[in-house]
Amino acid sequence: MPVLEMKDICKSFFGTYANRDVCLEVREGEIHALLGENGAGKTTLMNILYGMYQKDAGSITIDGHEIVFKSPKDAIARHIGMVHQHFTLVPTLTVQQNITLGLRDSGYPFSRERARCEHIDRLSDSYGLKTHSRTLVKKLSVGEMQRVEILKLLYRKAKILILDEPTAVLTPQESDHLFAMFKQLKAEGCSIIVITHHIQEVLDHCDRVTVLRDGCSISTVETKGIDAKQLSTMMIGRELVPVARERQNHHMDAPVLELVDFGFKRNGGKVGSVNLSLKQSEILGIAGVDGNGQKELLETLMGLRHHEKGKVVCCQQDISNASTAERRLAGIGYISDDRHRDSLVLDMGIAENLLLRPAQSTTTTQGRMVNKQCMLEQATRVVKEFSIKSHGLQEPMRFLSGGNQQKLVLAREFIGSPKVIIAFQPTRGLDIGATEFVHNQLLAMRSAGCATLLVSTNLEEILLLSDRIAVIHEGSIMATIENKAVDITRIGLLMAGVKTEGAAR
Amino acid sequence: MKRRDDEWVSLLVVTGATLLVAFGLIALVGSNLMVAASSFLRGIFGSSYAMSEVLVRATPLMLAALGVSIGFKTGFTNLGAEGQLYMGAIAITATALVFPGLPPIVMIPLVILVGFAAGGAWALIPGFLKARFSISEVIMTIMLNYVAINLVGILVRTSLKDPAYPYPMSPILPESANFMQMLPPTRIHAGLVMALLMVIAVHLLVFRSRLGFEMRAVGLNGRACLCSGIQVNRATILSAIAGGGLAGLAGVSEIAGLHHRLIEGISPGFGYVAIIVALLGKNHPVGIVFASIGIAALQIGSMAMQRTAGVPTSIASIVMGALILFLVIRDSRQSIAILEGV
Amino acid sequence: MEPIVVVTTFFAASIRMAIPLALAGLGESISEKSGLLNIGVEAIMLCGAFFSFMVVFSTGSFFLGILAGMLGGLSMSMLHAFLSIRFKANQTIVGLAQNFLALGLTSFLFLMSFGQTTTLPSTRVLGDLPIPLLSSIPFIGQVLFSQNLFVYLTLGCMVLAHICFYKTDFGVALHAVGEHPIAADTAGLQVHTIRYIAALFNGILGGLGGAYLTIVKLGFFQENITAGKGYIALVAVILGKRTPFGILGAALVIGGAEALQIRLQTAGTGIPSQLFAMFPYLMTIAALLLTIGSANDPAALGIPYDRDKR
Amino acid sequence: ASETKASDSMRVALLLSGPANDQGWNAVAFAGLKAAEEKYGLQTAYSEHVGIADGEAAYTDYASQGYDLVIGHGFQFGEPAVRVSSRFPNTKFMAIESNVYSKNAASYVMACEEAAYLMGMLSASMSKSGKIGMVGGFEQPSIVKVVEAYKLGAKSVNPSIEVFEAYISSFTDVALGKEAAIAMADRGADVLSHVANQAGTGVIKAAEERGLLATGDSYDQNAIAPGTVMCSTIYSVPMLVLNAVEKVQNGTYEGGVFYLGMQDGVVDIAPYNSFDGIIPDSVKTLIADTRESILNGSLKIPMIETPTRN
Ligand SMILES: Nc1ncnc2c1ncn2[C@@H]1O[C@H](COP(=O)(O)OP(=O)(O)OP(=O)(O)O)[C@@H](O)[C@H]1O
Ligand SMILES: Nc1ncnc2c1ncn2[C@@H]1O[C@H](COP(=O)(O)OP(=O)(O)OP(=O)(O)O)[C@@H](O)[C@H]1O
Ligand SMILES: [Mg+2]
Ligand SMILES: [Mg+2]
Repeated sequence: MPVLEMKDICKSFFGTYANRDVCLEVREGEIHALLGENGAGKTTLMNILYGMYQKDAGSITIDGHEIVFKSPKDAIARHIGMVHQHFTLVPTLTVQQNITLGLRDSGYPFSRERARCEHIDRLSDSYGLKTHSRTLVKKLSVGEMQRVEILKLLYRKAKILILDEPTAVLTPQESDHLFAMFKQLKAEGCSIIVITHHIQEVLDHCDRVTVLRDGCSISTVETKGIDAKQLSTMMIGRELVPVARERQNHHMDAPVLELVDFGFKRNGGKVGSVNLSLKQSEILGIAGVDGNGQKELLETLMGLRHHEKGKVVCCQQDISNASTAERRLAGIGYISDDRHRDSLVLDMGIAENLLLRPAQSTTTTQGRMVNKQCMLEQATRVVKEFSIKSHGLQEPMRFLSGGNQQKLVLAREFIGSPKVIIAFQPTRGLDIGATEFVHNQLLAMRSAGCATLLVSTNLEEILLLSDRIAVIHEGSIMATIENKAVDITRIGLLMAGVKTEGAAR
Repeated sequence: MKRRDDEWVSLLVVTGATLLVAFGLIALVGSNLMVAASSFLRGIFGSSYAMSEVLVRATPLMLAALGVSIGFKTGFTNLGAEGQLYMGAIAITATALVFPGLPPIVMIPLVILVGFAAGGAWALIPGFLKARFSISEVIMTIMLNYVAINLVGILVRTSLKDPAYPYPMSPILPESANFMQMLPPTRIHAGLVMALLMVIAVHLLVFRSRLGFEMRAVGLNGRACLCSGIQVNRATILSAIAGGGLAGLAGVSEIAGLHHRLIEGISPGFGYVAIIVALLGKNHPVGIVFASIGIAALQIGSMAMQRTAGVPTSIASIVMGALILFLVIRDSRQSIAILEGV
Repeated sequence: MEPIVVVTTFFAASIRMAIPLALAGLGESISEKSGLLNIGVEAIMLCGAFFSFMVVFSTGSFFLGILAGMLGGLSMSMLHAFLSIRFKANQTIVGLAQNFLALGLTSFLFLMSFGQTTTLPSTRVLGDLPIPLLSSIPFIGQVLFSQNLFVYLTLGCMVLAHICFYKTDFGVALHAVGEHPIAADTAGLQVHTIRYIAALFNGILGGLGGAYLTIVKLGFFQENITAGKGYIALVAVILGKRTPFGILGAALVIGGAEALQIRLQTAGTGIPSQLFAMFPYLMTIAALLLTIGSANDPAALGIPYDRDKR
Repeated sequence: ASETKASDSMRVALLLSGPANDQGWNAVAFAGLKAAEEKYGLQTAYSEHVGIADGEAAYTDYASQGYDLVIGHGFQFGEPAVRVSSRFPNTKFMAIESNVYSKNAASYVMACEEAAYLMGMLSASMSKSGKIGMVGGFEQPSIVKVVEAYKLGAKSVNPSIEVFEAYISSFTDVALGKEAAIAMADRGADVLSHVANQAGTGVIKAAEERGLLATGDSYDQNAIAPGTVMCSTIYSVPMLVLNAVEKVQNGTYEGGVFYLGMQDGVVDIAPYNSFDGIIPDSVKTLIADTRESILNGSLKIPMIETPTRN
């Protein structure tokens, strides 16, 4: 008997269906994958199960009893737990406070910090989820936050665990570790629902998979006896064309971007330091486990954090102490890893979001006024070129899917034909179709002569796109290697901080 | 179409509810309902003078509310329009008294400029402190209101005092600093024209100009602007200055158009009511025109009601509070659903 | 006059001035911690002041009066919470509108009850309640332990609030709801319920602050008796960074500035009185400048929580 | 525009800057209007809370409704009266305590200083500590002249008397008024006086609470604290209104600044009430004699309108 059965679930927002007659059945002790394009309705379905959204129609049965959840509180009481894609942790509370938030254990209403911390430590030991229960969540890396989210479920004794794109922020090793832990939970009788865009993960680790498309459930299949091709066809209705990186030969000698002894402050006060140089038509990939200073490095490079020491030269121009605007004007484009926070004004439309760049670099401004005509023409062009799906140029970005939002960010950064693109996790959270598009665009820019600094925790992506690969660990570059016949184990070791012989520059 | 109908239905419901409150209270004090209602309407529409008074009162409200709205767009919560208005009033007084001989053609632009600058400078203080040191502008602006009001008190007793009289007020300003009376005997003056021009200017600034775009973007997502190379602090500070300047113009307009001298208490809380006007007008210049006229009419009408029907002003205060609450309820998305459900 | 007496009376005066600010400020800080920004503290205090006076006037019972003050404050804070939560209204507009509403309502009801009169309806005031032994400690005894019930009540509330904020699950929940309501919701907290509870405290404490004015300090009610103290309480909240003792400190600074300016004025100087009137505000600005770089507004302050909207 | 009086009774309107029940300046005017209405069969109307911005509109509205006499109670109503007066030649305008006039608009100034002088004498005579206090509202001529005359009166009795003075920059902040009085009491003042309207009530309450003596202002304020208020100044607005009404009726109302004092029955002091037996006869005689000299013109109390800080 399935532990969970969702039948004919319907949910619409403002008249359009997010879920239409979706069915999902999860058995006890299985890892069940949920697959689908951006906007297919995966998150919506899980939010309904977790009591965040109220379904319009359909029924949910758990252990044979039909249930109605008014809020997550009810779901938690029935031992359901969910880790959202955008973590739901309070940054200004400690790990322990976040994990025990809303619980009433012994001693209520007083917080029994010590007992709770001990309990958390026991849990984290037995599942290999290393944390410090007394640190503030805002000091944690993304990976650590995810561990806290999972501990939150375990602390609450969840029997059905839902994870929305948990691997999007993890390195392959971390992902493997995560799935290993799922297997342990599975053995203890838990059921796990995982949303993911990585088909390989589904095939490697999951027992069954349900595919959603356009709000409808296409089918549920066993992962044994199905291959990646079949799955992606089920998901996007076509076959995926693998991205190919051709060799580029016109590398100029003079570097376009050069970081000399470039220092940046990391969280916790440690100072990282790197030397890097980028040539025209080159993609330099920086691989590394999340939280090794990538974010700080890039934000300092963009002038968003205090410049510590060293020099940044872009096209023979020293921009070490330049403002963000000046750096952008010098020809640097920036794709942040958090598009909602750093890249988009969600309440503005497509057209206006394209204006989000230094005033001097826009072509749609005449004098001090914005040329509306020009602005709309530009937006129309971009929407067409990047095939952005929307309900009009003025539709707030909020209502676009993540994939389409990301396309717009790319489009904007590419408009001014930048000399350098800094791309930080450019495909995080995107479905395979959108990912394919982004990769193609980055390669197109490369062909056009643009130098790209690609920072990603996704090693596959790095290997696929980069001409050279640098590995970052604890704020410094361990080694830089040409991307020909690279030794994956060596990169793995470098990422873990183990230096090996033969590191070439 | 249905949507439009709902708007009207809900507006009717709001009007009805407000009237119910008003009539209930008036009946409680034992005033005659018909007299009260007719005097309210007469106070607003009764004569061309009455109607002009509504516009006279709407003028400073409009200017100050425009100022407040610019701040709100950038996320600068400017509760200091009252103080900025008084700074504008001080500025025009001082300027006109220092250069009494200037011809109007020089004087008028000068006092407008100086008034704008004074209001802007007063708002620059919290604007700068917010942008540079992230000090709460909410408190800062409230505190600066008190400071400005007391500053007026000091000035009209010292350097700007009329030496001919013992009263705490400035001398009458030279004629050249007076705004034109447009339709005598009504008190409508050129300040109204200035306010309407400012509506257009603010509309252009906020919705057409590059700077206005930056201001709105900063208000909606400052972090994204920072990452995009938009000068966030510049936008914040400029919006503070522009907003304060507009409130300063409200002070200029009151002095140059009505009082012709600086005296304490020229603003019966215009700066605070302006916040409500801005919010009711949805921070949109055109919305503000209607909201300021509406609120002015409400105030003028209830004062007339007090004069004729003896209805206490406290009822006007209650009705104003209630009306705003009803409007707020109406505006919330859910309430439309509720009204539909009923 | 002996210096020690000057200092004692000054501190006693500062405390008297600080009590209503501290009580109302504490209430507002609870509300703000939960994410509800209520600019209408003035309204809460005014209703507290009015209803407590009316009940003491007609029943003579301070107990009932204090209760009525709390209920008066509650009526305003719960209205604000209801409109902010149920209707997701703009919290600033609601607060400002309530200030108009309460000013009108209390003046109106006062007029209805007593008419236009030149005889001031007044009551006894709650007397001082020196604490045995403690009150005989030199200086401290005079300043702290020879006061009225409300002073002890305020101190008690501060201690309780401190414990509640930093030692209990409710404090953590309050913080979570104001900082990240989605996180609180997914963790199983009832965001709206907690906000209503916060508004409840805001009303009770603000109502007490108002009641202090009428039934402890003055013994009568008059139109607009709070005269802007609600706005100053908002200042104390920010200055005190929403911590109970911070707010108490801020209230003492503001109250102390007020007490000081009056004392300086009676000492007879040639300075214009408006400069003295400005003094407390200038002090506040100065104090605010000292908080440079430590803005700590709850992230969700003033933003309605809507599950369906991400 | 208005026609000539159709009805038999005269119509008089009054503009007040604050609430009619402020226990002071406005209350006394309102009471005066009501008394005049009863006595002379007038038809009356009044407006509260008329700010400077609204004065002109209020005058205009009453005038266009055909009121015969429109009175603005406060100096700030002078200018608007003059400005409106030319448009309504058939209406008479009046501003109290102002100094401007036109053909049909007059300023009536009450010689409040005469009563205040007597209050100063009484306070100084009754003070045991040699220190008395005076709390003013705003620093403006109508208030300053009272404070200054009070000081002169006190000094005439006891040249070495110490008079504490403070302007609290508010007519409404009762709590601040009380605090100012307490500050003075803390410095040893044992008689407390005020010219602060509503806020002055706080002064009287402070005196009552401390077991000190007080004097009232504007009307007999003994009822506020019967065991505390020895005597009060009286500004008799009915007399003022009568004076004007009579002139309007017999067609002699004209522009100008008119000073009305004790001799005209407009200014006086209240009875001692329960203090009749407490105030020594010598003091009573002294005050009665001084009052007599003011009445017969042999003593002229100077009108000092800017503060002379000692
Ligand atoms: N809060 C919401 N308000 C309105 N519409 C929503 C909301 N959430 C989801 N939708 C709608 O539901 C559809 C499905 O969204 P959902 O988040 O479930 O997609 P998803 O499958 O999780 O996509 P992704 O892979 O990008 O996470 C969207 O296209 C959108 O139209
Ligand atoms: N407030 C909203 N109103 C309407 N639709 C929304 C809203 N928020 C999200 N959506 C819809 O939900 C869908 C998924 O949104 P979501 O933000 O989860 O995208 P995503 O692909 O998961 O991107 P990300 O990786 O940034 O989360 C989108 O198609 C979007 O249209
Ligand atoms: Mg999703
Ligand atoms: Mg997604």
